[in-house]
Parts: sequence; C-alpha cells; structure tokens
Amino acid sequence: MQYHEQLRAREIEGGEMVNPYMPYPVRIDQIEIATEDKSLKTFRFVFLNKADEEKFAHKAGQFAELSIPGQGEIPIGIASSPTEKGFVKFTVFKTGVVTSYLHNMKVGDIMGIRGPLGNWYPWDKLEGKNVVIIGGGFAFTTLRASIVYMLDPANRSKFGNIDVIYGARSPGMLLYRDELYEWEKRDDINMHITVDSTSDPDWKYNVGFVPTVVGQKAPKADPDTFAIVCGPPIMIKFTQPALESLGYGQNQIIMSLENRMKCGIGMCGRCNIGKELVCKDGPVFTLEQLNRTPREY
Amino acid sequence: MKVIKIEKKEWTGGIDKSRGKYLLFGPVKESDSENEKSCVGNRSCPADSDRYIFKQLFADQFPEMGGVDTVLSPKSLIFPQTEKMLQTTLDTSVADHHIMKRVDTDYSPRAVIGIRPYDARALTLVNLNFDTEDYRDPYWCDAYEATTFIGLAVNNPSEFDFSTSMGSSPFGEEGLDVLLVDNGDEFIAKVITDKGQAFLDAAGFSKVADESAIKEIERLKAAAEKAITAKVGTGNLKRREILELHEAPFWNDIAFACINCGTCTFVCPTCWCFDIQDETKGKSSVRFRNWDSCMFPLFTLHGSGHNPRGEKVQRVRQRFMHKLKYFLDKYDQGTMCVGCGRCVQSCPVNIDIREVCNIMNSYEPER
Amino acid sequence: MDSLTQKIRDIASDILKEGKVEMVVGFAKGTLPMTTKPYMAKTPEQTENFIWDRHCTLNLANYITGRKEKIGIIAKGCDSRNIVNNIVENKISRDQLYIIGVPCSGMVDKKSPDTLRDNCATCTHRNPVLYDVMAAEPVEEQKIEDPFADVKAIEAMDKGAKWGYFQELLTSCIRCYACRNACPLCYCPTCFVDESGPQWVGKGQNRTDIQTFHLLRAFHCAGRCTDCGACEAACPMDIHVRAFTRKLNKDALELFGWEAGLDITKRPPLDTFNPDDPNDFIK
Amino acid sequence: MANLFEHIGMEKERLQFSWISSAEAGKFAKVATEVANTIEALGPIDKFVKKTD
Repeated sequence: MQYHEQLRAREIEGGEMVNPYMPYPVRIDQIEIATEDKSLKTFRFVFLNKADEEKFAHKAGQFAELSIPGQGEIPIGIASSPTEKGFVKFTVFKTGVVTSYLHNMKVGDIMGIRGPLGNWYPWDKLEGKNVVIIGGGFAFTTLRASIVYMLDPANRSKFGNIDVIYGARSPGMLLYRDELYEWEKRDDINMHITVDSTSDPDWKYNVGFVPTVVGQKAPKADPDTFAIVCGPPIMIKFTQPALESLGYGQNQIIMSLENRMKCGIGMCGRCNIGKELVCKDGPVFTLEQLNRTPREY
Repeated sequence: MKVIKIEKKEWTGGIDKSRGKYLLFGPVKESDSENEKSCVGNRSCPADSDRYIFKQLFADQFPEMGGVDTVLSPKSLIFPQTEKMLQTTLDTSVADHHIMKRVDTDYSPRAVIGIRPYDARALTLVNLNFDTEDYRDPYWCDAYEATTFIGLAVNNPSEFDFSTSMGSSPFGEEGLDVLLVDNGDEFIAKVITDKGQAFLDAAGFSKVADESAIKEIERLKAAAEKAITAKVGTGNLKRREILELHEAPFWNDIAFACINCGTCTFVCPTCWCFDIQDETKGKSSVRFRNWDSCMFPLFTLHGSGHNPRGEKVQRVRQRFMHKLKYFLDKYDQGTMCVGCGRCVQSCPVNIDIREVCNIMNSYEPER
Repeated sequence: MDSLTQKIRDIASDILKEGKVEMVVGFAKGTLPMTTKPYMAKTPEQTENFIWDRHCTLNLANYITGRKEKIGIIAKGCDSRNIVNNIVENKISRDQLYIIGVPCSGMVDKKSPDTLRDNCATCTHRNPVLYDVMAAEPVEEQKIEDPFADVKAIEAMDKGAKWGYFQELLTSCIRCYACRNACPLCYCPTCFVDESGPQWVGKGQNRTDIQTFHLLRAFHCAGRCTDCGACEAACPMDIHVRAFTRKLNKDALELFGWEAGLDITKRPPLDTFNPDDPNDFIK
Repeated sequence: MANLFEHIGMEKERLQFSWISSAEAGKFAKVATEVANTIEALGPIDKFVKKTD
C-alpha cells in the first residue's frame, strides 16, 4: 500500500486526519562509505516503531524525504528493494546543508523518514518484458532497488532478459561494487559495467561513456523491451538518441527525474514540469510524457 | 434560499454577541491592528497609514464594512505567511528527542467577516491544492474547516477589478457561507450554508427579509457587474497545447520589466507555494513553512547548482502558465486567477495579468 | 505629443537605425493611470512606445547590469549616477553604453500626484552627470537649505524612540524583496538572505530577521546609494526604506565629502583608503 | 556601520575597531578588556535577540 493510500485508510479508520508532513522516527543502523572519494555514503535505517515498517511498504523507483530535526529534509531515492526486509537503505551524496550534516551523523542517531513518495517504475507493465537498466554515477540507487527486486527468486520469472548498463567516472566511484561483481557472475542478468577511464591494468570491464556503451551493448529494440534510464542530465541527453537509434519508442524509454522539492506530496509547488509535479506525478515518466511537457528539469 | 435583514444599528451588538462562539477576523486599519504604537508621525509609517488589512479583531474592534480594498488578501488567515508545523527537542536526555510532533494550534471556530467574493472563490481554488484525493494538508484543512466566511458583496468595484472575466463576480457566492449586501441602513444577508446560518444564529440576526430585499440584491448585483469594464479573454486558453503557449514568442517582452520580486505572488489570493525550513533555538527545534515565490531563483535551484528556471523569463512564464494554463488543465475549475486586481495594482513595474492573459488567449501559433 | 517624449523617441530611433546600439532601455506607458513600465526597444518602430512624464520613477540602471549588448539608455539624473556606479563597479563598460540624458524636474508621488517624491524634493542632481546626448537643455538645480533635515530629526531622538521608529517602520514588511530587486546596486548573484551555507538570516516572518535584512541591505549600499528612490517606489507596502540609506548618505557626505555616482574615475569611499580618511573610531 | 547602529537605536559602542599589530600583545589585552567592560556595562541586547514566538 502506498503512502497516500495508507494515510487515507488510517484517516478513514481512525477518523483523525493524518499528517503527511510527519516523518516516521528511525535509527541509523549502519553507515557505509560508498565511493572512494567518500562523497557518497549508504545509510541503513531501522524504524523505531515496528509497525511503521509495514506502513512504509514501497515499490522500486520511489523516493522518501530524509528528515533531520533542526536541519531540514532532503528527497532521496530508496536504494533498498521492497524484498529486503527489516531496514531501508539510502545512498546520499554530500552536497548541501542537510546532506553534509547527515554525513557527520553516527550509527544510533535518531532522525525521520517520510514516505514512500512519488510513483515507481511501471512494474505491472514490465511483467513479461525484457528490461534494460541504464544508470550513471550516483543516480543508480533506485536502479539497484529495481535489480534486487527483479532478481528476487519470487520475481525473477516475471521478467524476460535483464540487461544493466552502469557507468561511473572510475572503478572506485561505482556504487554497490560488491553486488555489481556478484551480478556479473550470474547468468540470469547481463551486466555491462563501464567507467569513463581507469589506470587499473586489471580492469576487466568496459571503458567508455554510458551512451557509447548503450549503442554497443544494449539489446536492439523490440516491442517487448523497455529501458529504464536514470543519471545526470548530460548522460540522459546523449543516451536518449542512442536508444532511439536502436529503435526504442518514446513509450519504451522510462526515465526518473529530479527537481528541487520540499513537501514531496505535490503541494509546495516548485517541482512542476508543466502541470505535472515531479514529486507526486513523477519522478518516473516515459519519454513520451516528457516530450509533452516543458523541459524544466 | 433564506434571506435575513440586519439593520446597521443592530450590527455591532450582533458582532459582539458572536464573539462568544467565534474568534473574529476582518479588515481593519493597519494602524489600529498593532498593540504597540511608537511611530513618530512619518507619513510612511503604518501608524499613519490608511491601509486596511485582514487581522484578528480585538474585543473592541469591528470589521470595516465600508467596502475597503486590502493590499494583501485574507489568505494569510487560513495559510499564514509563516506557520509552524512540527517541533521536537534535540536534548538527548529527553525520552522522545528528535521525534517530531505536530505543533498545537488553536482551531476553534472562527469567522472572517467582510471577505470579498473573489477572495472566497480564491480560497476554494487553493483548497484544491491542499485537500486532495491522495493527501490532505492538515494545517490548511483544519483552519479552512474551522472558518465561517461572511462575505461582503462589492457594490462599487474598483478600477482594478476584473473578477467577472475570471469566473467570479462582485456578488459571487462560491466559497462563502453568508453573503452580506450593503443596502443603505441595512445589510441584506443571503444564507448560503448551514455554517453561515449558525453564525447568524450566534449573532442573533434573525429578521427574515421580504421579496423586495431579494429584488434589491439583484438590482445592486446587476449594477456592480455592469460597472466592471475590464474585459479579459480566457476562452481559447483551454484548447491551446501547453507547449504551444510555453514556446510562444511573447515571453521575453512580457518579462523584460520584471525585477523578480515576490510582490505579485504574495498579494495574490490564490498563490499557495511554500518553503519548509527548520530553525533551532537552544535544544528546541521547529519546522515551519513560509510563503515562497516562483519569482525567486532559489525556488527551483538544485543542490548541484543547476536551475531549471534560472532565467527571469522562465520564472515569469511559470507564474502565468501556472495560473492561466496548468491549473486550468489540471482541475478544470477555471483559471487560478479570480480577477481581484491586486497584482495589477501592486506590481512595481506594471506587469499586468489582464494584458498577459489577453496575449495568451489570442495567441495563434504558426503552423 | 510632448516634445521631450518626441525627442527621446527620435534619438532612440536614430541610434538603432545607425546601428550604434542593439537595444534602447526607456519607459513605456503603463496600463494604469499615472504609471510607466521599463521597456526595451529593439527596432526603430518600437521606439514609438517610449514616453517621458512625471511617473518615470524607477531606476533604469537596474536593467543594464551584466548585459553584453550595446545598449542605449534613457537616463535622468539619478539613473545616470547609478550608471556611473555600474561602470565603476565593472558591471557594464562605458563603451557599451549610449546614454540619452534627460534633465528631470522631479517625479511625483504615486499616492499624491501633486507633490514631488521625497527624494526628488531634496535632489541636487537633476541633470544627468554622464551622457552622450542630451534630450533637452539642463534644468536649474535645486538649492536645498538642509537636505538631511529628516535624518537629523531621527538623530535627535533618544535611543528608545529611534528603536521604536525603525521597529514600527518595518511592521508591514512582507519580505517580497521588491526594494532589493528594484535597486541598481543590488546585483549580487546570491543575496545574503538567500544564502544557505551558512544561513545568515532566518526566512520566516520574524521581526529580528526582517530587521537584519533591512539593516544589512542598507549597509551594503553605503557610499553607493544615489537616493533614487526606486526601493520605495517598488515597495508594495509603502515602507519608507530610505530611512536607513539616508543616514548612510549623510555620513558619506559629512565624513568623506562623498556623493555617489558623480565621477567614473573615482571609487567609492568604503572601497578606497586615503590618509585623510576620518579614523577617530579606531582605538 | 556603528553610526547606523546608533541611528536605529542600538549602542554605537557595540561595534568597535582597533588596529593592533601581532607584536602588540599588551595593546590587544587592553583593548579587549575595554571592549568587554563597555559591553558588559551595556548589558545584553535583548531587543535584537530573535524571539521564536
């Protein structure tokens, strides 16, 4: 059940209005440095109230507001899969006031999480289809959630071929390296890991920008193949034509956007692209949808 | 529909009576609204200002019912410019430290007296944003539901009023619980909702008006509507594509004069955008929201430094597109402008939404 | 047709035709009585929209900061002083500008059209200080007995009354920042009130935060303000924000003999050191 | 700045300037003490302290 559905359901049951701005209290359970330059850390949170975990039930592709009292909130994609129980995981890039503060927090500290927010990758539509996951840099978080979700033994049979094209600046900047190398070994997922450049003579994967690797390694388009794209604007800009020249249709290219957000529930007004709100009507849109909206992202 | 007659000599007595059950709000002179007075006769000081604002009425204050216009709309009564939302303590020796709780706010019944019909309609439009299928904003919803709106019809529309072009009118009833019509020595009160009836009961206003009063309302209404001469076209907005209007060539010319202040959005009765901020004093931490404005570059600035609406022209376009196109397409409840004319009057560089709306409405893209 | 308006249109049209400039910034008629709006003409035909009357209150120097084009600009006394400021502060270069000077006999108050605006009433630089062409003969400058009488009245108050005066002044501020944005001096890419790391000022409707904004904004204008009055003309709440900057202008004049924007070869006093500078405040 | 402080009704003495070389330890101590004493005599500037309510 999604955030708004469960809020409304509780309202109808209990009668009292539920506050969508109220975060669930969580404890930081584990902190891992995610990249060699230490600019990204992965935080694992455990809900203080066990019941909140069920209420938080999310789908891969959604995001949540990490809420630090006294500092503020930041919208971050959920990196853990709904199939992973007992915790939720977020990988956060240190950039502004809240993320810098978060990077200095310790295991055991109490904060809040509000969500899950937004829509998700269209899992119903993707059932029975081939899925190509294309990601760059630290925008790989909800893509990780998606891969873990699809590879779950209960789900793997629902999907056709799974291809993953993921690139970062250098090997040390790849997120979730251990998992990537594990997936490389499997035969039910085709991994195409790439880096912009590396001085490591033992690097056994690709070297080159993501759009180039897409052109070389992505499966040819057919009506049953969908691409999910998430990455920095420059990568998206060049990946789009690469996919189109492989024959992908506008509705077969699924993208996840970012915009400045505050409320996360479609009320504060800043994240709109035309009449759509990225926080509530998105963050996931097909290219077909995006081509009908102003490019204000 | 029930119509009540209130003689003006009964007015203050009734208002006083209603204070027993309602907190009252209404337009008062700004200089009468502050408790402290220390201004020393500068003509630009609020103490000497003849400006009216919507405020809570103290025990000896009465709403100005002479048909005054206010620079700011009454939206702040439901949606304050700064509003506390959540609070917590950062003191780790306290049991539930860092766990946010809703701030206690008084939502006992209140009545806004003298609100203009276009402002009441504006609040119904803002309500579409805050009270949705998916989420309800509890701060807005609680305040909106606690409030009874006692409107005052506009007998003499100002030169800025173009409400009749924008789905409202000087005698409009949308969003009101009671509509008062000034008729010389008396107010004629149209009872629109049960909430409105309850207020009139509390004030002890109960003389039922006769047929002639209803005719009188119709006469005044026709005269007021006729007095509005501004004509703004909106009929073509619906059928234009969003991207056609967005890519239209006129935006640079419209935006040139704009200085990107927040005036238009702050005086607007339908602008609802807000920012959320945390502040900490000592160990106690508060999360609150402030009105924000799409005119400010900061509104959309990403953490990376990228700004999807970093240019002035993009921000000006956003404001008009939101009001006159996106909102229209999304809710099918008309434009997000009620024609009150406040932004027309207050804009420091005379960017006139009536003109912009006409340009948008008459735009024919080349094919 | 007013002859000054016609003259402005003719000059503007000519310099566009001759290719001396790519655009001309001036005033056009507003949609309401007694209003004008800043307007940019890019073709000779568009110059027909220019007007000149007693309501050209804003400061057009605000519209040229940071632009790259060759610009024609219509400048009354105060606009020209702010253009000088902009040149001194490297926000535009002199070669980019073709200044059409317009002698000004004062703009009128938006609330009472029969009286001059406060700042116009005490103005002693009605004629442009920098121009390429004048649209009319210079006007006689006003002789003002005591240009800072208003500041002195506040200086004469006791501490509590002063505090009270400035408190009351700002009660109706809605933080729309029209004063800042109408000001040709305020061109910082990120204003200190918008900075988040560190956050200098809170963002709510808090009295102390509002005071801080006005106090520091004024201070940033010290030795640069020309008292053009654009801040007050822009304020939707009619706040007398010049009460802050006027004091700084008086001090600049008394301590440094300085009036801003008169000479493109001189840097403002807080930007330079001179052995003669007053230093009695240094222990 | 100090003049502007005074103009709006704050005490000018709250902002003081001094020119002290790194070699002038004695002067630094003296000025610091003086400043501290002046400010202590003025007391806290309650009116400019932000109130959260």
